[in-house]
Amino acid sequence: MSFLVIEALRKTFGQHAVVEHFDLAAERGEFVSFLGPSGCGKTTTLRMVAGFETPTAGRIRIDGRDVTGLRPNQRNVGMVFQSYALFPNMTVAQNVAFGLKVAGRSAAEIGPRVDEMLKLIKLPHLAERYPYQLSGGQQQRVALARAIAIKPQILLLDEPLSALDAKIRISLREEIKAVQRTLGITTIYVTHDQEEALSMSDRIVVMNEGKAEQIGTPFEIYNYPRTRFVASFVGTLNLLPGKVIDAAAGRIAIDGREVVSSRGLAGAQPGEIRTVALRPEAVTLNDPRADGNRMEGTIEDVAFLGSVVRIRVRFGESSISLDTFNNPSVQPPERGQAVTVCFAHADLQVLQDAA
Amino acid sequence: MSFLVIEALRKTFGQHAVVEHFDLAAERGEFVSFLGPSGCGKTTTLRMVAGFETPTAGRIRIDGRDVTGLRPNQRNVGMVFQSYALFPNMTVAQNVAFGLKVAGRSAAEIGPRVDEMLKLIKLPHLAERYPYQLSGGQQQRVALARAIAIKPQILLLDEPLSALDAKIRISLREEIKAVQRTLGITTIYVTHDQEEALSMSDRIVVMNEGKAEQIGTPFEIYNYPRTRFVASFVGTLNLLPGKVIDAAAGRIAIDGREVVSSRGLAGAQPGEIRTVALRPEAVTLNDPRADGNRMEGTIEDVAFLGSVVRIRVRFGESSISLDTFNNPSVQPPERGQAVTVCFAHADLQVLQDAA
Amino acid sequence: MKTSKIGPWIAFTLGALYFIIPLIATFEFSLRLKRGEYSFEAYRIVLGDPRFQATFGYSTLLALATIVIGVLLVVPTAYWIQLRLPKLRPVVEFITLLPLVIPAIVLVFGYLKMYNSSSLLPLTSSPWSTNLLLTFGYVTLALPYMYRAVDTGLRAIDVRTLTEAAESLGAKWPTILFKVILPNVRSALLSGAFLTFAIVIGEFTMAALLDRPAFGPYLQLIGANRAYEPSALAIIAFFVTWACMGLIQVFGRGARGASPETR
Amino acid sequence: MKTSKIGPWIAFTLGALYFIIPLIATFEFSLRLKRGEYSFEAYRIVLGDPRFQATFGYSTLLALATIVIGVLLVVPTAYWIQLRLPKLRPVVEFITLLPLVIPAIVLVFGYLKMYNSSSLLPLTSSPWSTNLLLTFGYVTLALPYMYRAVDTGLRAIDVRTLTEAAESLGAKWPTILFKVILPNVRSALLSGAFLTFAIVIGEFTMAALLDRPAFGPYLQLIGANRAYEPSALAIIAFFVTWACMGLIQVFGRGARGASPETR
Repeated sequence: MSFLVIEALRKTFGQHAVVEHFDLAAERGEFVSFLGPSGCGKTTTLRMVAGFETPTAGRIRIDGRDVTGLRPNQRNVGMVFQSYALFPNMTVAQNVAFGLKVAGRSAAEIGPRVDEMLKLIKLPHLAERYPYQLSGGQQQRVALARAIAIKPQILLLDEPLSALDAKIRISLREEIKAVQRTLGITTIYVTHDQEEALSMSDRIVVMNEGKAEQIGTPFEIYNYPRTRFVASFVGTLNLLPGKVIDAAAGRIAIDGREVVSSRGLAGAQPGEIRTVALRPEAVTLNDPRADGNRMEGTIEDVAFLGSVVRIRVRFGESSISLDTFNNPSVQPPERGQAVTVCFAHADLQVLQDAA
Repeated sequence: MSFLVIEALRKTFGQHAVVEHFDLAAERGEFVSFLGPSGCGKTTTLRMVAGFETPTAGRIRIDGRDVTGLRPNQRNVGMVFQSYALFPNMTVAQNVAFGLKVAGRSAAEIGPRVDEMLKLIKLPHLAERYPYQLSGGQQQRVALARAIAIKPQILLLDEPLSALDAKIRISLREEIKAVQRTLGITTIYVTHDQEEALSMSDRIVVMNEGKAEQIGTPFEIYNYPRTRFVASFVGTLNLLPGKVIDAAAGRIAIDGREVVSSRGLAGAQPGEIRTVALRPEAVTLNDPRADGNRMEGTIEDVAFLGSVVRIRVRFGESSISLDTFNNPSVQPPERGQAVTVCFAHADLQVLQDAA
Repeated sequence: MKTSKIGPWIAFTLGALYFIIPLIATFEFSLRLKRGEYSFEAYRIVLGDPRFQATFGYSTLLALATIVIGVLLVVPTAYWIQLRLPKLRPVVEFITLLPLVIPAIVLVFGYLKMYNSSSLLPLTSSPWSTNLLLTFGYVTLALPYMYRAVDTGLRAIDVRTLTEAAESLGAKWPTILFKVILPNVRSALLSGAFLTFAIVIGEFTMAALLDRPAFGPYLQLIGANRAYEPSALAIIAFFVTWACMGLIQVFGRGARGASPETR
Repeated sequence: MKTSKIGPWIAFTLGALYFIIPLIATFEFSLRLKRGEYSFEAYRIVLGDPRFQATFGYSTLLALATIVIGVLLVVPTAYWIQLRLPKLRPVVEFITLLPLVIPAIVLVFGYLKMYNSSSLLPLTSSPWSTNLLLTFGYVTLALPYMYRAVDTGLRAIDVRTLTEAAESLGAKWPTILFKVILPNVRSALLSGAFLTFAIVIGEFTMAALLDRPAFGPYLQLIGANRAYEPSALAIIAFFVTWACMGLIQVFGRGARGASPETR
């Protein structure tokens, strides 16, 4: 049996169901993210695991023990909040020691454990500071140390990076992941940021309107989204209307230009309109070597994102975004330039639902 | 003369200089971002342009007119705030019309202008709603419409996307950019998010501790950072210690492995330690075609970021991060795998300062 | 978690009883003017008393004057403090709290010394000017409540950013104050006004010391000389204030409904 | 921008004068007991009066009792309301405002009717039990200030998340209340306590109606029968309350200095 088992979880506030039909089985040491837009129920689900909300129906088991009816202080979970929630009247060391003191550990045990935790989050020199003397990023690292000091069975993080600057967000996400991996602690991480979820998780639960739309590895979620919501929330898929020419041969016309998909057009009638999907990184520009589909268009927009340059190419009614790596010796192309976009037959997905 | 000219701007609060030696000349229609960590003075500079703060010293000229001593309501600038700042007692249409009414325009003029603005931000159907009935993203679009309805000479945006969810942030940044381009309005955009600044701006001012560290196009800032701060704040550069072997030939040893830089090692003595910099997107993995530098190491970490997979490869003491595009038909490599990293001689920069 | 909800309900119930039982006792007593039966006779007597009508009218007038002066004094001050001089806020809060802790008696002594008929401003020399003095006394007394209400209202709407937004759109001070700020603190203002009204109606010390025909001294006079009528008056006074408080709640709720925080 | 700073300073100065001039006039008058020279003779007489010492001591004791009962009543209620029953907050706020607008006279009538010597709880039948009744009256009177102070203190620290953080670390209610919540609202508590103290010291109506030897009635007695001593007493009362307010500011500032918001 899995380490954390959530079965048929449901939570309603009055008439409104915030979480419904939620099932999850996470293994010991796994890092699972709940990803979704605001109001999708991800935080409520996390709070039910923590014990702050009582489920309307369903079971939660940790390591075989049913904790559904237990109070938060009986569950042995570590919680990290978006607002840090450090105790303002205590120093960093006292904050980290709090859970150990409550558990009645001896001073001889608490001291070394606190030192160890502060070393783990790389802030041993700040032990005697008060929370208000720390930056947001430092406060959140202390909150992490405080949560894991009690050796919880499960670590829960509720949008821990949302209140921080972009740069600190990235470095802290690597640190949290490193700490989690070092300790091998089973973790649930709530976020609305797809990049956070993709880069940190072993598995992602994509949530929408209280339901888990898809559960899978980042690779699966990103490359094989099962619903249209997942496809559009995770990543930046090109979605275009295509007119079926010959279903058997996979021939389809996008804005009058014929392309081929090798991924199946089963059952489609000629002349039918279908949505085709194309990942921006699957498309190359003016690549003479590429065999496969080629379409000629005009560059409409160029967005320099850093290591990646995202280019939007327009063809009459439709447009395709494509990603290329930044090359310091070549300036990005200009808007208005005529280009040929190339992509493999295998990369053109035809979605099942009618456009 | 440039449209917006800021000369020797300085602002002190008591003893503390928040902005110093700030010079900028922006052309008509240009989109300039102020990028930097919290407390770097970027918002204070923007507020001096808006007239909310009085400079301690220096001049601000808009279209040749010295506005340094003018009150905000005499400057004809449009301002968008992080907290939206819509008037809660007015509908969307009344909010957008506010500046026009204040300017004493006739109802016959205001009506069509408000319609036009609401069409521009794609919310014409919400004209009669109140701000509290809108989502954050919608509120910020209304705030944008309100700011540009008065046809300001300059549009100022103060971290307009910081309060929004990741997904909405990206779509709204494209919308803001499109509106700005359509109207050709000179714009200053304050942000701490490098991706926002890189993707939207014609030019970026990277700020640190009250000073402009570098002013340049996103391409220049990202590929040719002038200071170590810019290099580390913008993008994710690999910085490694290298031991000079032969300065003339550009030969240098990283962790005992010899590599070659074609970008100059002038004046370095053999045996000297220098910092070498390498962009993650300049590095490829196991590329048989690549000529140039090759180093063998072990994969330490794999972060799936969506269209890009970031892989960290370890060599004894150092490690190199590299970016590859996601390929749906190939699973990302595993941690612990032995690999060869390849990069061109021209991509290895040797920084001037000693490591 | 469910068990822990009982505690506050008990506290709430005890608190409610603490106020309600004396009230019911008073009400019950006020109905006993006619021997052997419950009647509203005491109320009929009290409401028919011309002194009741006169003093209640006088106090109402003074309360309205107090509200007008208080609003004109408090709104601009609270607004400017919040906008430009946040560092002065503790000082101003301190000053607005003073009337709570300076006994009314001290204030009145000060006024009497300052404005007696031989001083530069002989405000106690005619009834009209004594009324003015009493009004100023009431303004002082109501200041803490008015200031708190307005300040809370202003804080809830991020005055600073709204002002800056209006300014950058070309608006000048009058427009900002009347079109942007006031409409958004209207309910806070009303709540402060009703509280002021209730306080002025019930005030005794100042009116008595300045010898004005207000409702408070009348209440005490009746209280000292009659048996059942004071209870009836107390109940009437209670319902007047209760109506004021009810209106505060109504307006307070209306404001909350229209503010973005409650979404 | 600089010109607009004059407005609030004028308002501030006028406000200060409004309080300070009567005070100075009172002080000046209190020094004139000896004809033709300024002296502290009035103060000597007042401070030497055994009734002053007795009533001031009595009121101080009652104030301390009021503070203790008030804290025990208000802190758990405010905490639970904030944590579990935020919907009850307007109701509780309404209740805590009642004493402001129910004239003290109504409350006391209610008490007298309820607790007279023939009732179930004959609290007015002995001095000791009347003291208890007066203390409860003072608790009622001080409730709005105590509740506001504590509630504001609790709001400033995000009670809910701190409680959840402590709970997830295994803490039980006593630990959470005494180790996490109370240390962070200590200054709010002190501020409420000092305000209560100042109010009880200056209160007149309740003490007079219940006929207890408190400082307020003594103040009125002296005021009605002497010329210069009342002014001296008013000044003393003012300084006592002023000292309380000063302590509020000190503790208030200490709290702000240690909170993350001011960084």
